[in-house]
Amino acid sequence: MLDKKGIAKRIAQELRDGWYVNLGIGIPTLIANYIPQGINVEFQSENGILGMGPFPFEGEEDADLINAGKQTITAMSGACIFDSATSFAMIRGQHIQLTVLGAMEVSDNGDIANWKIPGRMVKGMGGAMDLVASADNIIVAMMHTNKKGKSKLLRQCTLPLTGVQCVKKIVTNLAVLDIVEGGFKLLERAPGVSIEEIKAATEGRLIIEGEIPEMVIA
Amino acid sequence: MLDKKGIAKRIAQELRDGWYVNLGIGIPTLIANYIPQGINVEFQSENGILGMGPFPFEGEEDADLINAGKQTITAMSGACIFDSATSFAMIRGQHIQLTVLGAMEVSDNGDIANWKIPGRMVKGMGGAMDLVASADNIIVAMMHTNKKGKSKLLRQCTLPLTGVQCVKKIVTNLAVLDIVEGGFKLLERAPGVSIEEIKAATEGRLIIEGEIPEMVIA
Amino acid sequence: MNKVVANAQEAIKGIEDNMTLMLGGFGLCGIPENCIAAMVDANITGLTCISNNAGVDDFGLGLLLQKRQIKKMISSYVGENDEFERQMLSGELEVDLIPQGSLAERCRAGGAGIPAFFTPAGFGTEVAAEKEVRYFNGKPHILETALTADFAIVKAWKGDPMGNLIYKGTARNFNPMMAMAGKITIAEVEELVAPGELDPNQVHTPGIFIQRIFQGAKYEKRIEQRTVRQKN
Amino acid sequence: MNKVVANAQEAIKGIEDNMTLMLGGFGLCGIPENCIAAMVDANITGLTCISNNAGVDDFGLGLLLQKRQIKKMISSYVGENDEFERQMLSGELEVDLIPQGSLAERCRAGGAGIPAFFTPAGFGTEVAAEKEVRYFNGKPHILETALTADFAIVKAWKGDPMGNLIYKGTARNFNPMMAMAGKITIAEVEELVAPGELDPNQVHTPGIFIQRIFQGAKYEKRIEQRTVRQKN
Repeated sequence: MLDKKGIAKRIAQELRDGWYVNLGIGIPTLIANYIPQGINVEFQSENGILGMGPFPFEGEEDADLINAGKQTITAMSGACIFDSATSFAMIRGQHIQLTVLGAMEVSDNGDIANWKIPGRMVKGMGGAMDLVASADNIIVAMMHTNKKGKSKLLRQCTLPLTGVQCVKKIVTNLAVLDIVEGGFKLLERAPGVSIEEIKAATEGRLIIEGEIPEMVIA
Repeated sequence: MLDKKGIAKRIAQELRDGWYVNLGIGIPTLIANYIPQGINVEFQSENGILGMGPFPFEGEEDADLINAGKQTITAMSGACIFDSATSFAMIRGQHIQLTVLGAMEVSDNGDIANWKIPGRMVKGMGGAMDLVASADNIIVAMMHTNKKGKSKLLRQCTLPLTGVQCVKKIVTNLAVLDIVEGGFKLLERAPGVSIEEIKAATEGRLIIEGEIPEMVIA
Repeated sequence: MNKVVANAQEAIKGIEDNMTLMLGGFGLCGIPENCIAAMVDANITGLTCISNNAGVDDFGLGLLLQKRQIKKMISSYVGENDEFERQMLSGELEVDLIPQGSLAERCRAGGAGIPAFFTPAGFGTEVAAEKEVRYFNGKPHILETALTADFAIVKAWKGDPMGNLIYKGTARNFNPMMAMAGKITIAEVEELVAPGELDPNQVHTPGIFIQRIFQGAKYEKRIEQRTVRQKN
Repeated sequence: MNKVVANAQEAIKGIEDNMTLMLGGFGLCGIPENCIAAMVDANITGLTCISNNAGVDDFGLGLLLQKRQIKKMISSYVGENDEFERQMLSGELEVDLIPQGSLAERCRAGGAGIPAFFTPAGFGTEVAAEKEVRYFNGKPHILETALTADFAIVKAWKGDPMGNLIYKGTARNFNPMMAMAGKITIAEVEELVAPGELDPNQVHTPGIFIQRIFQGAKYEKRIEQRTVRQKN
């Protein structure tokens, strides 16, 4: 089974040289720490920066330089700054090659819910609806089950949707799955995780064809 | 009767302090030379500058600093530069208080034609359609009749339209007229021009009420 | 063209109860601190505030929320604010949540004279309820309309008396679009410079969009999430 | 991220007959001189060119027109070009004339994933023929759709290997929107600088929109209307 870092490491393997990448809050943010050698990517933060760098050294924080999670950041050499309309022009106009975000639920046709629990949690969708409606290449990074042990990979989402039929790939603590016609197609098992465990943790339709290899994580 | 400079001088009297103004090619361009004392206006050129200044001194021309007529210009202190989308955001978003442009024909309901003579002249509308469709305050500066002596103030335009029911005021070599419900309302006569001459040169409906004063031009 | 006013108190003159305001900023970054404080003092109530976020409990728009001066928020993300959540869940506060990109584009559209546009964001979700759906290139889009405000209040780094503005870093965010969309737009700046000091080529917001400008005092610029790494 | 190519010849690789191009510039100001020359040499034909103007007889897009390499122009103003007028009136050249603001906004929309928007420009004119009309606030608007291109070719003053661009003066014009709307966008710059030399705060076109960049040679920057005043 993977921890959050492991999920981030596995997703980092999906990065390709020259890509622009938008990382959501939570597990996705960790991916920046595990970029494979020889791969050059640039991170876009939807509040208006391309070429986001690591956190600043203590004492060098700048209140005017934050990411979409409101964390203090730095700018890489060659970075650029822009307004929110231009930022979402990049997103909506499909200039970003990969979007990784967390989810509360994903359904086996690619619907995603991650912004609202009616009557309880009201934070808003932020940029998530723009991201999922626009991106061609969306990976969801999340735990396979919620804190109560219930599956987050469902036949149908129960929470208000963020987007429909948009998720292409999911990396969880248990597995890597693609969303294809007919359901979640199991591609890889997390180290030490059996197919039975994945079946038990997946409520939506699960497609298992042939040998399912164990993930290889450096 | 006014010459082109006179038309420009008369329109300059319409300027109010603090206005942003877009001047079209031809007679309108001349208005910049006759801004009344104590009045501060800024000129917008739709190719992307606010705070357009006079022509450069000889030898100081900059190929990268032109107006919408492709003439070399200068920038005033406090000028700013922007792209064409932002420029037309200013125009369409009604941030400009006065637009002055030339016309080939104006009808007595405020339609204007100034971009095309089918089969003969094909220059394109440039920014004129955006300007006339957007501006609240449009003055047309033109000669009352064309080179063949035919009226340019018509019951109905014969050339392809640039915009409909948008012109508010016309200043010609013969008169100042507002466009109101029912036609061209004569406001002022050019120096030495009789009402009969204006009637004869106006094909569209002309409204004449009370005494029509002669223009006062400094 | 001199649009300079003395201070925030003078700048907010004319903002009345029940008006609609736009306020720049993302989180606490790039917010018009001085004008917010002046509106708290002035006790203006019944406000509809268009702002990406709603501040935190004790800063930013949170200060207006605490005093119940806001009737309705139009935002994209309102987490990290307990008082907001309490007022919203209890029904005291109306809230209209909008995808962040649609919010930015709707403000720009309002300022640019584009009354409506199609976007894919929100199709198939609550956000699309009662909105027109149309397919372009086989992909569903919804029709979103422009937003404008009685007053827009933005914060910039530098500005000149004509209202030309330059922002710093990610404090730019929503400020440029909101500057375009106010019937009256107020800019507060950290430094008011003389005409001609800003390079025309580097102005972010052309002065034409600004009606009032002043140099703000004592910017706190609070950091919401102070994250650092260690020197090794 | 290094997008640098050696020169215009290399930059235009992949531009084929019958493709749709966007070309930045207003008149002869801010046009991609090097790429135009390279396309003349390469004899690419049947092009659809989206550009505010069509150059003059012997410069800018006029060079491609002379060699009959252009099948269709999508522009707002095409005066000052006799060969253009001749080809258009004789029917050799297809021409789609678009209001300048709609042209700019349609390019931006193409780059920004906005498939269509409403604008008042052109209502009641030829331009509105067959377009949807809708009233907003009592005012008629027409629906305009986004423009994109197989290649967009822009000209900037300075650029870096990531593709970040800074324009100079009114040579900016259509370049930033067209840069957004190309499936592949080529930037030619007067000066290619090292990464980090451009202030992130002052970049006009973020590098994400650019796929290829090179430092152009021998810019003529011809002036179309040399107007001067006398020193007294």
